[in-house]
Amino acid sequence: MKPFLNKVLPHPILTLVLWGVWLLLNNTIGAGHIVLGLILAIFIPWLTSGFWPEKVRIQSPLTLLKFLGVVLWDILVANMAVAKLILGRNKDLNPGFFYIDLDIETPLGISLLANTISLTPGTVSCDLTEDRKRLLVHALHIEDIPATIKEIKARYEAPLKKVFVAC
Amino acid sequence: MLETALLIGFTLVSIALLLSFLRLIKGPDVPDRILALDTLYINSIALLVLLGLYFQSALYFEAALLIAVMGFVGTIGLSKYLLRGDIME
Amino acid sequence: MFEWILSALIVIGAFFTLVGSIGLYKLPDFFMRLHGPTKATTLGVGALLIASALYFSFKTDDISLHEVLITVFLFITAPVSAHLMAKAAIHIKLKQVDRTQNKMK
Amino acid sequence: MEWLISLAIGVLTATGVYLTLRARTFPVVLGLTLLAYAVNIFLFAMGRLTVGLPAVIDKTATAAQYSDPLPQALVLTAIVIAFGMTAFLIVLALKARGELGNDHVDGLDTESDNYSNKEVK
Amino acid sequence: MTSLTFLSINLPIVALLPFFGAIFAAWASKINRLASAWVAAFVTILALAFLAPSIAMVFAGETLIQSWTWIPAIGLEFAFRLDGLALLFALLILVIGLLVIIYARYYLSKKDSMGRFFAYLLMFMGSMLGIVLSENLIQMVVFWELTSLTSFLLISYWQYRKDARAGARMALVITGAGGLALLAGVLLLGHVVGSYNLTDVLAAGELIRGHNLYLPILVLVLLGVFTKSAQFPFHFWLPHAMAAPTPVSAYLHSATMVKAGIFLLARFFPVLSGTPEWTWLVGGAGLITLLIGAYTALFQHDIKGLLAYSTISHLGLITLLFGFGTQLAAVAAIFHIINHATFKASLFMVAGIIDHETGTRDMRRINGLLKYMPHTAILAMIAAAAMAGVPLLNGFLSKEMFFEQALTASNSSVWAWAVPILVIVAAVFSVAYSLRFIHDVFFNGEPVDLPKTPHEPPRFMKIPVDLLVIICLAVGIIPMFTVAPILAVAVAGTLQTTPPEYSLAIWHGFNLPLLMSFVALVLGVLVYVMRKRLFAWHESGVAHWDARIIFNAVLGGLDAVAKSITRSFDKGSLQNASVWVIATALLAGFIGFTSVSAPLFGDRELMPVDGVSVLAVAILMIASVLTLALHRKRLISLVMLGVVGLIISLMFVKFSAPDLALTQLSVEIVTVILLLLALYFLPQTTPKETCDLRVSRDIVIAVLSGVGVTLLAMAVLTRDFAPISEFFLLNSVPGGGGTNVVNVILVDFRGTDTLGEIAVLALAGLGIFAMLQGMKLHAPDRDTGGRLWNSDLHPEIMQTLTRLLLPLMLMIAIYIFLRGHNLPGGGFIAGLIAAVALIVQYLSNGIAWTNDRLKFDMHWVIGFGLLIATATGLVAMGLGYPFMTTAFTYLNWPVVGKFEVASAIAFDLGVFLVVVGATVMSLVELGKLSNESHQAPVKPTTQPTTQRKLEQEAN
Amino acid sequence: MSHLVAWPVFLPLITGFLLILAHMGGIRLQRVISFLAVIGLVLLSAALISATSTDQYQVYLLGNWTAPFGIVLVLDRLSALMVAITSLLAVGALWYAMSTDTDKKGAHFHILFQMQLFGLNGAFLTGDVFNLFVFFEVLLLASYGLLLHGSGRLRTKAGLHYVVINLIGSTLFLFAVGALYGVLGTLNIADMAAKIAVAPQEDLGVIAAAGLLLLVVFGVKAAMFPLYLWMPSAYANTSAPVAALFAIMTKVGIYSIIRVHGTIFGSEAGELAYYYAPWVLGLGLITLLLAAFGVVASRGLREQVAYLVLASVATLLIGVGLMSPAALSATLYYLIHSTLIAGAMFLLADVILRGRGTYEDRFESGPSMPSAILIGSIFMFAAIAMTGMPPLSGFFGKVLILSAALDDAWFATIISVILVAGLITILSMARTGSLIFYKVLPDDSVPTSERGEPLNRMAFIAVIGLLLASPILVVFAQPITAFTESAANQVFNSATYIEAVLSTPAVTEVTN
Ligand code: NA
Ligand code: NA
Repeated sequence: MKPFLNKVLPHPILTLVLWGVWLLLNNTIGAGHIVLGLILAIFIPWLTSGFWPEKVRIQSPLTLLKFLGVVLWDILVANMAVAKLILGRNKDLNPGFFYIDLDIETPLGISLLANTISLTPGTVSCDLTEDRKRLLVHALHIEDIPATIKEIKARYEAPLKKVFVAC
Repeated sequence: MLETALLIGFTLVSIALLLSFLRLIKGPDVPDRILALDTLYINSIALLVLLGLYFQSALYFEAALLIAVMGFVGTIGLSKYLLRGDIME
Repeated sequence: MFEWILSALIVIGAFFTLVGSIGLYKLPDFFMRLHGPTKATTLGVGALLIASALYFSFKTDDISLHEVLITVFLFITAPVSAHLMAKAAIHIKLKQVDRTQNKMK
Repeated sequence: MEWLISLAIGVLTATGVYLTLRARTFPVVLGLTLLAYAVNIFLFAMGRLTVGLPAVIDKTATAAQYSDPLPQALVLTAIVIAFGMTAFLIVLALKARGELGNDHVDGLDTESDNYSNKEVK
Repeated sequence: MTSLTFLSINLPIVALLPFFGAIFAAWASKINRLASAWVAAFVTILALAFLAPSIAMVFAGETLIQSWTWIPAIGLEFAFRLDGLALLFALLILVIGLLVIIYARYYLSKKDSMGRFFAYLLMFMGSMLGIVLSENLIQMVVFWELTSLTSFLLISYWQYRKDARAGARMALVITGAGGLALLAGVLLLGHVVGSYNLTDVLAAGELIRGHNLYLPILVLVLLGVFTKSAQFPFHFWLPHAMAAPTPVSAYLHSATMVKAGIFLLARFFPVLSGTPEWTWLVGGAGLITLLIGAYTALFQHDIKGLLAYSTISHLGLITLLFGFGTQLAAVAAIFHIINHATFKASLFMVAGIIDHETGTRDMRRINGLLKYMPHTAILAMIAAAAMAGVPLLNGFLSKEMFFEQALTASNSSVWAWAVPILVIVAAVFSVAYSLRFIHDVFFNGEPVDLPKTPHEPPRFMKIPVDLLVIICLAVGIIPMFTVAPILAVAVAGTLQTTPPEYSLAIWHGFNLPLLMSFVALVLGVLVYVMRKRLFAWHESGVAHWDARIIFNAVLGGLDAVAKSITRSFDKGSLQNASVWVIATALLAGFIGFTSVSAPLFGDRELMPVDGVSVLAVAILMIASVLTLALHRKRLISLVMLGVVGLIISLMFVKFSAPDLALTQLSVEIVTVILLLLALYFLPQTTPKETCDLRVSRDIVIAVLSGVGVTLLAMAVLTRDFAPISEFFLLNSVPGGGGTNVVNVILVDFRGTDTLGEIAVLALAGLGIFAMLQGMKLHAPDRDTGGRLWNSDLHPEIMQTLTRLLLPLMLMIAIYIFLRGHNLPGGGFIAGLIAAVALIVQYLSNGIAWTNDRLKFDMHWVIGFGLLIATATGLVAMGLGYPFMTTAFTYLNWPVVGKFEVASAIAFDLGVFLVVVGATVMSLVELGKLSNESHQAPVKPTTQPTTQRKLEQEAN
Repeated sequence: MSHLVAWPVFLPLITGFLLILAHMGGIRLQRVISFLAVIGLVLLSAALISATSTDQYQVYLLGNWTAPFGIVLVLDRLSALMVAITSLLAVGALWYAMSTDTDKKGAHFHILFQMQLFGLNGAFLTGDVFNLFVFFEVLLLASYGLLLHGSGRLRTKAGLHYVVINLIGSTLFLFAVGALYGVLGTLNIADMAAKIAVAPQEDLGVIAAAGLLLLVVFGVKAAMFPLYLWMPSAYANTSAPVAALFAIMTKVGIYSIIRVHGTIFGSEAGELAYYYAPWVLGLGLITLLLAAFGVVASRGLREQVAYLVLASVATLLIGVGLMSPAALSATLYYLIHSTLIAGAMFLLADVILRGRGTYEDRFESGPSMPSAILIGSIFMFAAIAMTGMPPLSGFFGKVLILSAALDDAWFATIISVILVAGLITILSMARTGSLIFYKVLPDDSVPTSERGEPLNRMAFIAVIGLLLASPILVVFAQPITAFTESAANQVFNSATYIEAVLSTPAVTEVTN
């Protein structure tokens, strides 16, 4: 049963997500689309399973939800801040680069961290070293680099590390 | 009310479009232009959403969705070109 | 009330879209310009999309949430784009404003 | 509005023609692409311009109010065909670059001679 | 009964028999070297036999006509005619042909191919027979040109000789050109008369001479005549044709080829003669030719050269006679045709014998042959005497008649005195060269340094000459019992009326013509005696006037002109070709519009402008101008092109074409990716152009094109129209089962367009695949800034997140696909999205990695796509409906509810597959190119390859 | 419901995708499929021709939508004739390609070949202008692939030019069709003709401009002056079977002028009736002269044959420009002749090229080739046919055209140009034959490595087979001209065409 299920549903979370996507796309929760969406949500992951070499397990869904909430909030705040910076005088800006040494190891985790950094306060992730140990970040306006690194690690990396575990 | 908001919306987004395009013209370097093009794509999504509201039609959604998709593909293609020359290897 | 929220969302969305482009236009170096579009614009478009979702959900019989998809999509892709552009810019050693800390060479 | 669109078509055509007449393959490809854009808008505009009423039938509009769907279908076909052609041309340009040694449309910066050249196979 | 049936088809048999015989002759040579000759002789005799039964009818005054319809549209009949004139010529052709065949069998050496020779000769004979036996004029032209072609083959028989090739080609060009002129003349003649049949044409002399096309007709026909019969100024080909084997010369230049023109003069004599134009043109050409030929003949050292110019001269004589335009002159002309054929054929044969026996034809080396070959010498002397017009020989009789005509026929002219004098001058030279031929060859001391020791030729090689010389004598002595009957019918056939009174007696008493003959003989001898001085004078000047120089100059000029025109127009330059096409299009549009008086613009109400549109269009225009302005920096130009594409999609959205917007967006990006893939192998910049003139010319053309297109667009947009589209809007739902009319048009109303379109796409993919097989290009290892490429092949973050996007994008593709029938979307767009989804994987994960996971061969995807699309159409055919007829129905399933099933969806699925297959195939094949090209050049080895290692681990 | 009209279009398409699916199955399987399909097409064309024995048009409503809304296929004598010529040519070309292994020189030869036929037959049968555009694109893209098949430096260059010029042509096509739609509101040829007949005067300017623009497009395909510059090197540098098949490509342009212009701007078009014809005539005359010069100036046999093809196309243009049923009938007769003989000539040029070793087809003395007498005789035969010398079909074709020209005001010019150009080509071909077959280098002066290969007798069958068309055209001139005459009359009777297309009803109920 399990191997079979693994074959049919290689990525159950993905299936769920895609089912949702289908219903969103069609803007409906009609019966027909629920059936069709489910079929597709099973079929497509099966079809594309080869493209997901490493399995991802989400260990702590609650942490994930909390993390998403934090990020959404930060995006809002970040935007206000960035808007202010942009509309202010260029001269007042203090841009800079810094590296973040990564603890997180799963590719998905690293990628999501990089994404989060880019979406949130005044930072854009610019490069990942080839050993995947350090992430280069550019900040639009930064005063205290170590503090920022610390905050990023605590606020984003920690929960992500907790959620995405390689298996 | 909504009319006015839409009018303001159109105006702001149009200016955004214009500014992005000006950056595209100015460059000065290729990455600046790629970034400007990417921004133009995103501005266009905004414009389409406004248009959908204006015409009260849901038919603009797919175009907006596709702009998001295609803009992304274009941008990574161009960036990869700068990085590697060979974008498909 | 609904109209007010809607109108506010539209104006806010358009405003942030504009801010992104202003950033793109006026900031002095590529890496700084990168911040505008990736953040402000994303949020701006997000707000507009929410306005659209609200509008179509309430104006028509059906709910309309598919706008969420675009938002999610942008949240996934915009940082990737930015990341790659920045990587490319570093690779070709684009100039940064002099006051940049830890300048990349 | 018609003038605006016509002008746009005209500008696309003019730039397309100019680039098509260039001596290197890459600008020629760009030129032909611009020309394809021009003719697509032209063909599309031939159904006249309609704002806000795509030809998707619902009960609210009469036939006369919809945009003309026929040119749209034609343009769709034309876009796809132009895409196929462009793709082919691009690869051909590469082939030419490989076989002729440069990217000049005539293969050589000077005149080439079909028959005087013995080693040509 | 059988004989009657046979008699109604014998003429085409006579004409065509030699052609079939030619095949046998060629084939027979494989069995036995000489078999061809026997076949040829047999065929000739057979043709004579087929002709024989009709001879009596002609002598009875009948004209035989045998015809079948062929191309009624132009009045071309397969029609043959036998009257006196035709009979005379047919007999000459066949009889002399037979003699030449016998002669040639001995003449040709072992290394000459008999099969080819006799095949050519028979084909030539057939062509000649065709000319003289044709009732239909077009058919006659056919045979006329065939003589040009076959004579080309005969003259170039010794193809390894340069003079043979040149002579053959000259003959072909001159006589072929004349043939084309004749064709034109015949066409006009037919146009005037309303028929190409000789019977009708001959009956319409009055009409033709009075028609305002008379002069063109005359000139064109005469061009045919003069070229074929070597009349001035076209006479020069004939001496060069002497490179042919002598039997060929004997045949072509006595009785046949050159006589074809004369035949035509005789044939059209009743129709075209009798006008001052005729007299001046025909008489003039004849007279000049007569003189030039006679004069030049004297100075030839080559025996055949002498005979050739003599032939020219005698042909001039005959032409001049026809030119006189009187009936009696025509009689004389016909008589001389017979005589010339006999003596000239025998003389050529003698020349051949001499050549054969001595190995040379140079009269300066050949001397005193009388004692080596007395028999031949006697024959030659008699024949030459006939040529000189010595009494008791046939040549004398016709020459007398000629003198008489020269005296009487030109009485009316102011130049009356000139003609007889010039005629005598020619006769003098004629005597002189005949004398030279006899004296210089058979007497005049000992031969000089001959390659062979001459002796009499084989017995049978002389028999033809014997026969011909006997005819010369017989006609000369007893004309009334020999030539008279055939001459009478020939004259009747020529004049198409009862012949005039004439006398063939050898003695007409002492009269002016006799005196002229005497004077000519005496002066001729005198001239020959004084030849040394004359030779010196000739060699110093006139000898170098050769029309061949002019001919070659004309051909050379044609060559030069042709080359310069061709090379200056067809430069092998694409830019040049494109400019012509675009400029022509501009001109066509302009001319088209101005050819009708109509206003440029209509009065349709225009749509108001809004700010956003102005801004968008402004960006579009600036971006497109910048694409141009920055085109030398290719990548930036490409980015600008991206803007253009984006704005166009926005325009499509704004103007109610969501499907177009979706397609445009997808195509745009795929194109950009393609261009990026290609740009990698191309120079990153375009060099500055050096030619300012070209740039400004192109700017002018570009601006004009822009203006033209703008005006054209406005011209249409300011007018109202009533399109057929209302039908689609009304029938889309009830007839096509879909609310998205654009999609229903694509998959239903105009599904065949779509089928063609996916065929194009499939072909593009396959064509690209085929093109890229084995292609290798230099892959640069650093960018334009000189930097090595970044070592990170597939940036991690891009890799991870785009993999996440794959199922999402596929979902979107399916969504777009399924809704297409009712809402914007459909197979195309879905296909493009799916393709882009895959391409993104290739971009971020590399080709090897992605291909490992994508097991489909894109060939199959394309093939199945086409299969499904076509099969959908074919199903309808099975049900008795036309191809591509669609059907749809609504099903109501539990849980799922009511939904539509349309065959158009299946069609759209085919479209989807082809789009995916072709797009992915094109891009991936192109991508592979670099991988293959990478192998040789340096990889950035200076940097760590952690990424690649990780890659391998992951796999 | 007879589907006869549709099969010539769909048979090659089906074969095409079967070949795609069978592309792993090896060349032998592909050859069998491909050749059977072509033979099938020949049989189909015979059926098509016999189906046109009455004056009826066969109108096939694709998708069961009536004209002008759906796309129709229209079979009349003209289209049947074009399909038949194409099939015959295809048999010869394919046979040659297989006998010489040309089809192995690159990927997908047979697929491209069949798709080319799909495009061609579609173009000949469609009754819709935009659909014509689509089929044009199909046949063009297939031709691009075929042209480049096997590759080579000059071939690539010629291919690039060919593709770019045709892309410009396609753009013009869309401009023209767009403008016509914008004014007339329809795409069906018959319907356009009907609408022009009642179009208001003030619209005629745009229509006339679009019509001439369309003429330029067809002129590019037909290789009309000054639009033919793509043509000589494209034909000269591609592989022989492809060049042979391309003999029909220029005729697509000719056909389109006859069909589209002849119908839309036909006798019903009022002020615009045949307004384009003088241009076709005039440009045809110029083309003919330039083609004749090109024949003289050619540097090799294949280039020369290409210019000869150009000359034949020019002659056809003159015939079309004369705009009379007699002239059109003559044109069609000449079209049959020139297409098949040109095909044979390209194959023959290749036979000669192979026989001359490293000297190829260049105009310089080379070694004597194996089987020189046989090849030389056939060359002479072909040259006679091609240059319009009697007694082969080229001559009769020309005479038919000349005869029709007599009624034209310009007859003197026309006759002079045709005859002079004919003479120039005769002169050149005589030189060519003489150079290649007569003026050979002595046997001992050419090393074995530079000598040619022995005659491929299997391949030679294709040459002879195609050349047989010429005597057949002469011997059976009566029935053939009767056919072309009725075809021409049918074309000139555009009112009947319009009526037939627009009145054909859809299938409403199927009775089995
Ligand atoms: Na690659
Ligand atoms: Na002598």
